[in-house]
Amino acid sequence: MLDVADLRVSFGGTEVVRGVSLRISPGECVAIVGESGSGKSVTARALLGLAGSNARTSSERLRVRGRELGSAGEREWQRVRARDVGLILQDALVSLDPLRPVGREIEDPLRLHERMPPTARRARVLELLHRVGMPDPALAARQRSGELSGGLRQRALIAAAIALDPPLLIADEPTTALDVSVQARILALLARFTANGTGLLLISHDLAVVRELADRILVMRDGAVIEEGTTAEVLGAPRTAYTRALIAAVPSGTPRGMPLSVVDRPPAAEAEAVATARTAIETPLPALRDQRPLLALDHVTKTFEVADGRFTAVDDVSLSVHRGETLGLVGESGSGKTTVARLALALTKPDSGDVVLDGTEWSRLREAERRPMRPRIGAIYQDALSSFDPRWNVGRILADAASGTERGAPAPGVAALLQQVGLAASVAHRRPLTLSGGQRQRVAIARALAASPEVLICDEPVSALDVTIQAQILDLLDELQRSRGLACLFISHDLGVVRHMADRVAVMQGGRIVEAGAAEQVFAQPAHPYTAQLVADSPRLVH
Amino acid sequence: MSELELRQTTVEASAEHRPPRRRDRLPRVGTLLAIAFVLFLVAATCFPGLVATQDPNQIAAAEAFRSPSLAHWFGTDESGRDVYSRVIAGTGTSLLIGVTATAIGLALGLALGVLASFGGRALDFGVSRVVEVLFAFPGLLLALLVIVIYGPGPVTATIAVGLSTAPGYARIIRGQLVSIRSAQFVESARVLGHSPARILARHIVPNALVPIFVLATLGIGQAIVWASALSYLGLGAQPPAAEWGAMLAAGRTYLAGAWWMTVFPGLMIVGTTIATTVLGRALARRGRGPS
Amino acid sequence: MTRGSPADPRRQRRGRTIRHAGLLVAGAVFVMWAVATLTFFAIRLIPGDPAQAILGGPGSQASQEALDQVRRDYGLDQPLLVQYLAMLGRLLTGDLGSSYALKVPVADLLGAQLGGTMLLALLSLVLAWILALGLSLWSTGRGRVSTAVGEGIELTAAALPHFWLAAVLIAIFSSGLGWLPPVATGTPAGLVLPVVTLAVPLAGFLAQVMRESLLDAMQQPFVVSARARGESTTGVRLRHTVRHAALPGISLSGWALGWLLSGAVVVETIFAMPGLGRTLLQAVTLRDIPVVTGVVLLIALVYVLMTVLTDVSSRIADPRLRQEANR
Amino acid sequence: GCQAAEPEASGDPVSGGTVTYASGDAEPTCLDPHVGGNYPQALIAGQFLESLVSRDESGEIIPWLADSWEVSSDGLVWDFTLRDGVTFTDGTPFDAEAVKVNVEHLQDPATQSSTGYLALDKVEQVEVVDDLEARFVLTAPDSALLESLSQPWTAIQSPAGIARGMEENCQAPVGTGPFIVDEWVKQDHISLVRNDDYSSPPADAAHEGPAYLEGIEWRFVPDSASRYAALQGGQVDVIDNPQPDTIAAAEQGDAFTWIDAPRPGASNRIELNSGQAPFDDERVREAFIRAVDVNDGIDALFFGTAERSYSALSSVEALAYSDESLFETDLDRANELLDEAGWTERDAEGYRVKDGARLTLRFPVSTNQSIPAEQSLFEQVQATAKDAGFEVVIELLDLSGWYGALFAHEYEIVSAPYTKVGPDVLRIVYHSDSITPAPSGYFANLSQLNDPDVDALLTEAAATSEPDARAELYEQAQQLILGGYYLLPLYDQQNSFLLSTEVQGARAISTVSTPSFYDAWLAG
Ligand SMILES: Nc1ncnc2c1ncn2[C@@H]1O[C@H](COP(=O)(O)OP(=O)(O)OP(=O)(O)O)[C@@H](O)[C@H]1O
Ligand SMILES: Nc1ncnc2c1ncn2[C@@H]1O[C@H](COP(=O)(O)OP(=O)(O)OP(=O)(O)O)[C@@H](O)[C@H]1O
Ligand SMILES: [Mg+2]
Ligand SMILES: [Mg+2]
Repeated sequence: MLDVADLRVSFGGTEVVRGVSLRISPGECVAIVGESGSGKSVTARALLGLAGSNARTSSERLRVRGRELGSAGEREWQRVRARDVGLILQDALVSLDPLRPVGREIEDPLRLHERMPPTARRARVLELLHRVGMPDPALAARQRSGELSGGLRQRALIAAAIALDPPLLIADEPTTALDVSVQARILALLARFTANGTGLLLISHDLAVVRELADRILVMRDGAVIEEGTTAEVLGAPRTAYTRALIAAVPSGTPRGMPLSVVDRPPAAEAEAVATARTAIETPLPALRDQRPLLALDHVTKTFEVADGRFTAVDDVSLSVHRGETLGLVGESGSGKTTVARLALALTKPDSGDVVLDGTEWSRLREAERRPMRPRIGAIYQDALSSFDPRWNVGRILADAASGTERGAPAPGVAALLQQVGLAASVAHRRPLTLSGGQRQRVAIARALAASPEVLICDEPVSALDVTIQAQILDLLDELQRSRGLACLFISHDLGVVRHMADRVAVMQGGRIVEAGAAEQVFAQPAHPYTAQLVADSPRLVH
Repeated sequence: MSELELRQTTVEASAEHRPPRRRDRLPRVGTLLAIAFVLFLVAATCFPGLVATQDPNQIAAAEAFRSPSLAHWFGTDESGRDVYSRVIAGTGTSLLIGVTATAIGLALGLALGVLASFGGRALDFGVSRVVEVLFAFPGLLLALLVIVIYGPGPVTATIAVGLSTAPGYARIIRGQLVSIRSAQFVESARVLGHSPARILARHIVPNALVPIFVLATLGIGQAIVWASALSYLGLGAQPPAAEWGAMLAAGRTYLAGAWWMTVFPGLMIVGTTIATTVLGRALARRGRGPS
Repeated sequence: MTRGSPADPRRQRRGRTIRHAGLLVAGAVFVMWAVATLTFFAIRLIPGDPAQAILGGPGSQASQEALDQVRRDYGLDQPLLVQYLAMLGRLLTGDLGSSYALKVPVADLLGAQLGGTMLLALLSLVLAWILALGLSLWSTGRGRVSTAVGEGIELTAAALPHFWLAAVLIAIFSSGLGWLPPVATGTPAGLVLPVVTLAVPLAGFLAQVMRESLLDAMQQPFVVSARARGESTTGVRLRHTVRHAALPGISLSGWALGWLLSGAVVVETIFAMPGLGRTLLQAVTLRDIPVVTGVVLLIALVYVLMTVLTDVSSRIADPRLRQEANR
Repeated sequence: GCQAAEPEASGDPVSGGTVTYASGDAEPTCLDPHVGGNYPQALIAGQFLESLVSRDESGEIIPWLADSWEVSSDGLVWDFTLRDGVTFTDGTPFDAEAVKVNVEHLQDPATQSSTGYLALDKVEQVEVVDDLEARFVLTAPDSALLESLSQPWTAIQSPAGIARGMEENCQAPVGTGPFIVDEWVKQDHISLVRNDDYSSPPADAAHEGPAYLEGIEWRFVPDSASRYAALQGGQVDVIDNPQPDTIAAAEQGDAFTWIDAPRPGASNRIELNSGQAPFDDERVREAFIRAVDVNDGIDALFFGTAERSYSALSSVEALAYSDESLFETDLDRANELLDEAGWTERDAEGYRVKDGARLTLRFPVSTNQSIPAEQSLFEQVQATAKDAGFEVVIELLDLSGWYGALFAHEYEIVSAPYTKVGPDVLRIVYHSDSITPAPSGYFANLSQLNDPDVDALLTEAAATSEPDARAELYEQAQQLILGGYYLLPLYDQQNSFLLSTEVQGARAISTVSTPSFYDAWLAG
């Protein structure tokens, strides 16, 4: 149905897709995986002639339903799009025009490709929305994308892509940026299409996601396919080190303490690591238990004023982090995780309850009294870039953070800090804007460490990174936490990440902590139905 | 929203939202031209004698209304004065009006903006309403009132124009300060335990100043245009001061017979506006873009 | 980015809308009061005797008795506070007082002028919109040359003083080609030049913003997404990006109207059109305080209404604004 | 004199049609010229109000609403015999009672009359002798009475109209004129319609009976370029206050007729404030006048449409006296005089200094009263005066600010027009009584000339009816005024009309040079 050979795309001299070949038959799901920037999205878009106005595309063969499109003009492409191939774009949240009702967006392909009276079109839109599992199709059709949640937007986008029942669907990262439970539902929806005979090209950087759906997997790196095979072959017996790294980087299932970014682990070491991890969990840090926690939230409640009353973002939350321990905090979007982090950092005042830092009720201090204590608690954010002053280079950022230590401890030099997080000294002269995401996050970690904190608050530190980079950052954090005996509050919506990083976990839902306990225990035998649902929805490499 | 805010959005849009492109790193041809023009203006301001060819106020009634020639590059005006020399002589005055008016607007806007953004909720509400009220007097209206009260003249015109731009600046500066104050990098400085004074000095002020400065470069040309409207209404610069707006206004009467009397001062105003705007945008790109 | 709200979204939205509307109305009332107060006291600063102005200005040789009589008649001998309260009281009943110079009620005088000025301003606004949209659609995203040309046109247009543009237009279209009348004769043809004069510089401003938002919109993923559905590039421009380009224009319209009313002072003088701008200029020269106050209040009212209107229409055009918490 | 369009050139007058008149003067705030009394009011009032007498081109007073008049030998009683059978356009008959009511209206402070009030300040009362016989009783002889009564500011209105009250009468005064005010749309236009029952043309009119034109649309077009463009485009038929360059251009072609009608009364001149330093010293005054060169400027700026004046009076005034020799430019003489007067030093910028004070002349200019060419001329005055070491500071002010500066005596030189029929204007402008401001602060003697001899001559002339003696007295007064270097005459008060050649028979009335469309008709 789709038959591509030697597809090449270049932008102004640099080739970003280099000789990709692939075939998809009806009902088959082919997945492309690979790290960020490997050319997955460009490949997908090139299949519809949408690589971009500045792109040069060539191919030996580019057949959709047997029709050669290698030299198709814009008009021909327009006929192919949506009718023969449906495309679900990577940026689901911004792929719908925020100013147009969703129904109109879905209607577009019907209007453009089919002669249909408007009433029939509208009926069909409702039917499509129903098919993708929209709770209230009539309402959704009238709403605009901004009024829909991420999951619903993704459904609307899928509805638009399948409006003409195209025999082939291309889904580019259809679940990135979605909560696990939503992700599970979207994947299930896609699975239904393949079951009905639609061919599916699924693109993701996350092998765990792909595993559930794909019949065959193509691994891309630097624009070229470096490995190809059935799902079982690729995941079970990866041939290239790169693929093995991708597999290793998936945190879920990799026990606490085992590095994610080391590729060819000797089996012995693996077993050993697992063993240590087990012991660590089974003996739940008795020594630490007796000590008083370094950071504790004690029945903390935080409400915000909204248009019609007050909204409780954090509801009677108690948690504690001990020295040398990592507490994981998971929960869906909006459950109050960031608010907890801000409370812990005393950036916002609780309505009731206390935040205690090393015995001091520090949420009650005045800011001036609190300031000398601030260096004891560091923070790392999801969006590292916006946490840097845009005018400063890395050296200045780090020096500034280090000189802020008012405790007199000799500030570690910039070079040493960079070295600690595995960055070259030359990075000091660059501005964060010019760094890659992984590098930025390393700088953020270096900055947090500059003041030699005892507690580290990490709010989604890896959510914006792709798996391989994520693996490196997680390893770095883990190592630093252990070597420095830091207490760490680790926030993430990704169960796998939390499971890998945390000694204990707390699960948040709607501002409350619904379950807490040792990580392995919570994930293995969830007590609360919400946790159970989360665990069930979370994709894994192995069952 | 005001014209300034509009400029603000364009500055930000051109600086921020677009990914840095390769050609943004090199000064464009336009930017170079703009720099050259501004340098010329500066030369004309500081050393008018070097650039001009004749005494701008030398009257020669018999030489009136000469069209452009080698002797008079831009022709002569109704009193036989050399238009080119007057345009050059007017550079200083016009730029002074533009710069001063902008500075006044900016200073007032800064005061109001700082009050609003650092003075707590009540003050913020109060100042915002004041700004709203000032906005309800459209530019020329405010200027007219000021002029009626304090009499016409270049100083009043400048103050009037400055005043009428102040609410726009105030709103932008407030927004700028508020957004910087709540920016994540300010928060992370707080988390590091830095004092408010240090945060203000190292983060908030420098980050607010650059865009405000850029904005100011954009306001200069517009201030000259407004001041020229006042000159047309007979409320601006006083004779024989060679000021572009006043020349434009004076020459307008003879447009049919002596186009050169308005076209050249007009070109200078347009040129200055374009050059400052282009420079402002280039500055904005540099301020945010890769180093 | 917004996400699913925790409370019932619709109820919350209605609450927000009501609260927002309340704030808008309260703000409008406050602004009107403040403008009235400010104008009242600012006008006291104007040198010159109001009684004099009533008696035909400083050139007249009015007698002392006449001056005293007028002061009594107009309550100018009362303490300032009493005069102020009296003015507020009269304003509440819609009474703007009587013109010093023309001896007719200000409300009647301005009522007759308002229509013409508003017509002029609104037509200019519409034309500026059309020009700006046309220019930015034509010149954006079609290569460097057209972008440079477009930006050049915008900047030049925005730097044109009204009085000069008017003179050039008259020289070309009236004196030169004889196509259009140089004075507003009350016919549609007479409106063309004034409207163009006002619209062109404004279009320069609007086009600058529209270009940016257009560029912004054209780089949004939803554009690719629309094309993936089979939409042509023209279709994308017409059905998607135009709206985005228009948004900042809408929210600028309140400011633009104020700007146009400023320009109307000049344009109405040049094209000899009856209107608020000319009335204001004349009243200022004659120190006709009630008329000045009336015009100021009227313009403030128009501005306030326009702000409300643009706020509402922005919210209609851009649902994202409706979701945002109140400023 | 004035250059009327040649009526015989294009055949016989035809009736019908409307003329559109575009005025560059300010829009009046009241159409009743009794109220206040300025030139814009006079311009339009001449279309619907008429005076007791008029003046012909030679300056002779001729009958209008009054058929004849007689003055008593002591000059204190004037008997006017009125024209019979005239009615106001509201049907009220025109009679002696009406004349009496009008004079009382003018003299009532509530009317807020200024110009008319001053013109009749010697009239004590009007007695109704019979229906057609009105007797003016004066407090002192007034040789200018007829000239005063010829002005539009003392025109006769319907007593019933006046009785309506000021507000209504301002909107549409009722007179006996050839046209009637139909509608006044503020800021836009005034519609005038023909008075079909018209029967009272002045003695020098070209025809009898109603006007040829059905009406006049009187528009206000303040911008001179727009006004001329509108005339070119045919949107209007007549414009006033044309720019000198457009007059010159119009003269070239034959599409327009130019009526050059300088205003009577004073010439356009720069007054030197002799009431305070430095111009309290005659040598400094003479030095200024000798230093300034305006001839080239007048040629260039007025494109040959204005002629240099050397008189305090307008060239239309038969009694105007001029002396060119007093005003010859002589920079050396100017420098000499200044040195003599003690202004010997010069500062870095070349201005003369005495006792640390610069020789600065403040020159308030009213932007509402001077056209651009005039302002340019003042700049040239400024530039040439600089050569002798005078610093002239031109201050552009709006009308209120300008009067404010005069009232506060913050001026050394100033230019102010004064329009009045007859040489009596000299008394208003140069008699020392006019230095004392009215309660409103206004005073007419801006040179602050305070010379008992001048006062005596002007007072006597005003009371002398015998023409030769009167002329002699005025000539002596003018010699004193000019010889004292109190003023720098520039040119006549410019007053021009450009008419499309389709408009035939229009003329300017030789009183205050306002246009008359009674004889006008549309050709082709
Ligand atoms: N329009 C474009 N112009 C220039 N370069 C582009 C363009 N689009 C993509 N690229 C480059 O092509 C390369 C491949 O990009 P692509 O978006 O296909 O990566 P990806 O594998 O989808 O990554 P991710 O997982 O982050 O989505 C990148 O280096 C990117 O910078
Ligand atoms: N300043 C605020 N004013 C009003 N509501 C707020 C504020 N800050 C947070 N909230 C609300 O509180 C709730 C919890 O927010 P929070 O950011 O803590 O969630 P989160 O779990 O971190 O979500 P995510 O995974 O999306 O980051 C959300 O509904 C949010 O809208
Ligand atoms: Mg991608
Ligand atoms: Mg969060």
